[in-house]
Amino acid sequence: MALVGLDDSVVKEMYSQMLAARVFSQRLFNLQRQGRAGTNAPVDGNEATIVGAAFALDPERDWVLPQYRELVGLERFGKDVLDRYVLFCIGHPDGGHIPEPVRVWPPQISLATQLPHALGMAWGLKREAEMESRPNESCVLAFIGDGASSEGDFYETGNFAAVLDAPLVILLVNNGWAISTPASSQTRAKTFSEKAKGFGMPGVTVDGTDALAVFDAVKEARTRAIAGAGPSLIEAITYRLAPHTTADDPTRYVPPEELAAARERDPLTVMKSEMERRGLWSEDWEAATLVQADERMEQAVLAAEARPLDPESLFHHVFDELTPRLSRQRQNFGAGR
Amino acid sequence: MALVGLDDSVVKEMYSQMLAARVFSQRLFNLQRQGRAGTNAPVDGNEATIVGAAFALDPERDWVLPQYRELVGLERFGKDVLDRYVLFCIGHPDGGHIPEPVRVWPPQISLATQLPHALGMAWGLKREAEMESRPNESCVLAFIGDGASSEGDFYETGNFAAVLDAPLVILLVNNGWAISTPASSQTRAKTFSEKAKGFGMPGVTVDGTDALAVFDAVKEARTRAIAGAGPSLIEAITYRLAPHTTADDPTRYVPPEELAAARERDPLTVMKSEMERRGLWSEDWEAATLVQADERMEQAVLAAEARPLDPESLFHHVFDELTPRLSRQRQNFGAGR
Amino acid sequence: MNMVEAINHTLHREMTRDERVMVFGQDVGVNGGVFRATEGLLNGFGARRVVDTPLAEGVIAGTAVGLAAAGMIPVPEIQFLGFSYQAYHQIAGQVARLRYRTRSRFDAPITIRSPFGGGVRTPELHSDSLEAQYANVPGLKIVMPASAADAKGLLTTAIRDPNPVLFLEPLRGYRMIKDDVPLGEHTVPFGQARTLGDGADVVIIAWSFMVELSRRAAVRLADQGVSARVLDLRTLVPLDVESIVSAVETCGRVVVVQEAPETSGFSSEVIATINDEAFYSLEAPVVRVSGYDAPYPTGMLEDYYVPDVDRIVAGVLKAIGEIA
Amino acid sequence: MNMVEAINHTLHREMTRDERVMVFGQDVGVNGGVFRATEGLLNGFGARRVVDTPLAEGVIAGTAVGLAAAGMIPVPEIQFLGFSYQAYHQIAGQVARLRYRTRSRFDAPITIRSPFGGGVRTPELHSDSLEAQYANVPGLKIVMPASAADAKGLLTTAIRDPNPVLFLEPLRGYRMIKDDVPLGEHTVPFGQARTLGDGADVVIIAWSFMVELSRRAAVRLADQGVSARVLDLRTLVPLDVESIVSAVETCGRVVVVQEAPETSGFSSEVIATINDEAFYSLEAPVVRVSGYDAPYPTGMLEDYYVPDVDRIVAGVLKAIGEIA
Ligand SMILES: Cc1ncc(C[n+]2csc(CCOP(=O)(O)OP(=O)(O)O)c2C)c(N)n1
Ligand SMILES: Cc1ncc(C[n+]2csc(CCOP(=O)(O)OP(=O)(O)O)c2C)c(N)n1
Ligand SMILES: [Mg+2]
Ligand SMILES: [Mg+2]
Repeated sequence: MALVGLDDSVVKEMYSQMLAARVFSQRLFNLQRQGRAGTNAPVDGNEATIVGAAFALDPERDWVLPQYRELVGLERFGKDVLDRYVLFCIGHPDGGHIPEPVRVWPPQISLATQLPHALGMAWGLKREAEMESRPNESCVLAFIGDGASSEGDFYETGNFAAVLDAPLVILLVNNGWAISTPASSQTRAKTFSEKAKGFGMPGVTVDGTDALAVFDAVKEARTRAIAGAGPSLIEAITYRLAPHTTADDPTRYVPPEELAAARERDPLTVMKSEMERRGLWSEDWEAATLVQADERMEQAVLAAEARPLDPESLFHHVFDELTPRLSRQRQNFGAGR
Repeated sequence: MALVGLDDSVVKEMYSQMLAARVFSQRLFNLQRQGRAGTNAPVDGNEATIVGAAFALDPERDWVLPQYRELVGLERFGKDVLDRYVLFCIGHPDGGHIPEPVRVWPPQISLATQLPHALGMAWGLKREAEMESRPNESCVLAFIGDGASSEGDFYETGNFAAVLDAPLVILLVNNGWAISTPASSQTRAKTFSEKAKGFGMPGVTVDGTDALAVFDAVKEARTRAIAGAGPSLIEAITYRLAPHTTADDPTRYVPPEELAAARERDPLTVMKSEMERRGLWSEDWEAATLVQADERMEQAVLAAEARPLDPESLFHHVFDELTPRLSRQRQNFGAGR
Repeated sequence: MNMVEAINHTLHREMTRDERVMVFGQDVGVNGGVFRATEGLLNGFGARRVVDTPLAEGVIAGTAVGLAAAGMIPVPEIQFLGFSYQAYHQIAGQVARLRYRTRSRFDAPITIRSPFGGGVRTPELHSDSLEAQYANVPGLKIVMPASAADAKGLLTTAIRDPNPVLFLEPLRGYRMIKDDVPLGEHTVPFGQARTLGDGADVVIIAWSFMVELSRRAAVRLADQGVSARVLDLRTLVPLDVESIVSAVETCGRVVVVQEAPETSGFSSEVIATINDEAFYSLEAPVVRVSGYDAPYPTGMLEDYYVPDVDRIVAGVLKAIGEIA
Repeated sequence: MNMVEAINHTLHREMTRDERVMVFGQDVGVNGGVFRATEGLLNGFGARRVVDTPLAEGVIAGTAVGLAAAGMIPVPEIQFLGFSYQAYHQIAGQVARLRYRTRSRFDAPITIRSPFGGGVRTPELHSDSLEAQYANVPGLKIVMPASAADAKGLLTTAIRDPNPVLFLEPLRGYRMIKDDVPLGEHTVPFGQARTLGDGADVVIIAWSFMVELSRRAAVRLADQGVSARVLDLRTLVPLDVESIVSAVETCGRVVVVQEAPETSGFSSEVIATINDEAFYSLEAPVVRVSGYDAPYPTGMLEDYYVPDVDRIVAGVLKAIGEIA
């Protein structure tokens, strides 16, 4: 456990958001089982990494580009993140719309494609500051999985980001698996953070089950980014404690001993120890926090399910205005039904 | 200059092929100026790297996948390499066909795409040996430029090659430039060979103006590859002594001092010193070698220019047999002219 | 047998037949593929022929080129067709050209398998029908079976073909499409469409899962007194122009159904081909029933997006002049 | 002014007008672009707005998405359209969908410029006409000017458009196409085709450099007593259906010319559109004049491959029934 001078109140808040993330995620998993949500990817095991990172950022200045597992842990960036993510999971198109001023992008399904976007944003923020003749105070953090790091987009981005000295933090969540492919079959690099050497940027590996360790690493990378000293790569080692998604059956490939061992390092347990060490934890408090999270989620689900759906919205958002062909298609829409 | 126990005869042969490569390349450059050849990319500066590598390989067992600058230096793999390359430069479709049994691929224009191909071949050769229950004795060497190394294909290949323990040697020719982009704008990695760390394979940087240094490095990588110990990345540092291609005007961007300094390390001069040190060099011998190369090229050009062209071959080689649509197109071919 | 079983069965057979056949891609080994299309192959043929690759489509497709040149028969899987975008430079630029650029020094017996298509509430880029984005690429054959038996017959042909084949499998059909699959040797030649029914009022031209919907539409239309036949193209490249022409000559009225967005979809090529070869047999404009010119939508909207039996029936009624 | 000058001039103007406009790509800075399209921009606007990138098309296109989301107006260059293959996952999968997937939270005022097309003896993948490989991708506008004045007018519109535009520049036209370019403010709206001539026997529909060849064919045909008009589509998406319909109504006979391979090229969409909207005005099948279904060939064969004036003339004669 890293020794950082974080206030008790912050640690408590972090833990409660980690607990909440687990609750949200499990609720979504169950919703899928009930046929009320589509395929979704549980967060179990990554809570410390996501929440630790979120707390190291400034939600009013920084941006987060998730892969797809992180939205339940980004409550700190605004209530809309979860509300929209629930919409996303039930297949509502508004799930892609995280409204202003929340600085979080919707989930990205096409792996690693968010990295060039994150770099573009980082570049754009820096450029905006230049245009306004002020120092840049924002960075962009992008999540990426161990599996997704094999995509060209990861490498192309890392390389270009360093060349641009872009205020970018790449947070690579190594949860040991990419569906059924273990990290050991994904690369022979000693660590995933070694890949930073090929970009010419700092790379560190941290214990991703330890929120405070992640907090420290992201804080440092953020400082560097904003100072104009360029991007960083952080590898957070976690373990996927749940199936890849609701559609997956990990008993086909995950060695049970390995999973059992990983459960010992459940990030919630790790953080609970820290809470206890600080004398912050009590059974009642935890129970209340869980109930709160449950209620929060209940509301999000009910709101999502009650949200009206406009089938014609199919045609909107392709362009800012309908082309004549889209107009014609919209006109004929529903003609056959 | 590396101290390797190469026979004088081999060193002499290497030097004469380096001289020849320069001659071939300059002839092609001039042919373009005369309107007898299309855009082509001179070799000047890379001779030591190409010839050094070629001599470290076994032309009857190993394969070479070039980028596009290397064909003039691969005479050791067979006469067809140059003959077909001349066809390639004059735009004859047969330029893409390097016949059996020559183990060299035609130039690749789409940068870095040859690396996955090289990996596939390396994988296939290994698999073939397995199928025949014999040890693998072949490796594949792929050339790639400093610029092309920024493409996703480079990284995806390096990463997968290491995972497969494939008998692959990636020879990255860092000639300082990618058209007008200096290597320093291409990456912030300390060296290009650092990128090997992200793959988990050995990476070395050698003086690419020193044929014997390149020979040593490739020999070692080949031994490793064939022993089943996996791929390697070799960065050879050279300097582009000529324009990028016949279509380029480097005076717009190359600092003249830099070019002048690089000329001091012309690989031909470096090798000539080694020849002299060994007492192998004489003015007559060099003059005769140059004349020979010139004649060799003259023949290649005349043969290429005399080679018949079958316009209908446009339709062949799309598939092994014409589809009905291609048949129809071929039938109508020439109808309008 | 359902379609995914037919595919699995065929892969087993072809790997048994020829030890040069190799299957590789994401999760094809231990996991047997996310849809179990490659189930049992790892056990049956070992980790040297059935390989779980890193997560990088470009190098999956690209190594196929080199493997082919080295004499192997690569059958890579792209987990979802939408992620073939990451390999587009290798598929369209290299796989499709290996033979051409080397003037047949190298054969390219590559079969790229990939599921696609809607109806199963997947996240973005899992459902997109991208056949038209490959159809203009010379050098690729495009195969899109609509029945389990055809999946076997066409996949067998694909793997044995010395040319590159994009073999596209309808996600929705994997378990829903079930029919009799011959257990022994069974090949279906490329470029021969399949006719369902002998209706003569109108021909509905379709491929992949849209054939199933068109068949259902034809049943419903029969109740309404309209006799429709369905022409299942089976392969888009090569295209069975003769069967198209003869169906147009017989019926005079044509509907083309595709899941993909309308503009520049493969339907347009079918219409252009009819224009070229059977223009004077047309009694009315060909009717297109397509997805809309919008990206494939999220789950709650997909039923509004993908053509369904209602829309096909409406298209047919329009083609025969019963509705405007 | 020739076309590349018109483009350069427009980039200067738009960068002056709005400091959010950024130009980046391979060799666009010091070198001014391999065809000098970006000449002088680095000097004029500095290294923060005109950026030589590493050699990686995927991240060039991909950063445009993020720059747009951050409020910039990215105008990336892909050095040759054939290398947009390396960026296809970003262009087709991301650039085209930014607005859709975020439900318009982010505008995508991205203009991707890229030269393409044959006639100048380039090596492989430098000459390929790939517009049809983008036309089925919803969310992209596709702009293909045929004159220098249009290059200016359309590029200005593209840069100011809050939607992604693929702006394709004919290599062969860069210096060969010369016409009067208005020096002041000049925009050309998307979706409005341009008619050349008022011939009424036949309409030749074309885009980009094929317009120039079609114009020459029309001149030659006039000598033979055939009065042809040329319809320059200018933008494929959005498509000017009205102008197509009205030309078909006037002429009754149609030839569509494209450089790309025939199968599933954009011509097919033009024909399908005519089928949809003007079927009864057709007096004969539309004639396609296209490249062949083979990869773009090497230099010595390209004149046999790319449509030329002879082939267009032959196509017209076929359309009007003068040859089989
Ligand atoms: C480009 C692309 N290829 C394949 C997939 C299918 N896919 C979805 S998740 C996944 C594994 C991702 O693993 P990792 O990046 O480690 O993230 P994790 O799921 O472990 O968080 C795969 C292969 C995809 N979504 N995108
Ligand atoms: C995928 C791709 N992008 C862009 C180009 C255009 N191009 C041709 S050569 C070149 C520079 C290559 O530099 P490098 O790899 O260092 O090789 P060098 O020419 O220096 O030998 C570029 C950008 C290309 N051929 N392929
Ligand atoms: Mg993972
Ligand atoms: Mg270079």
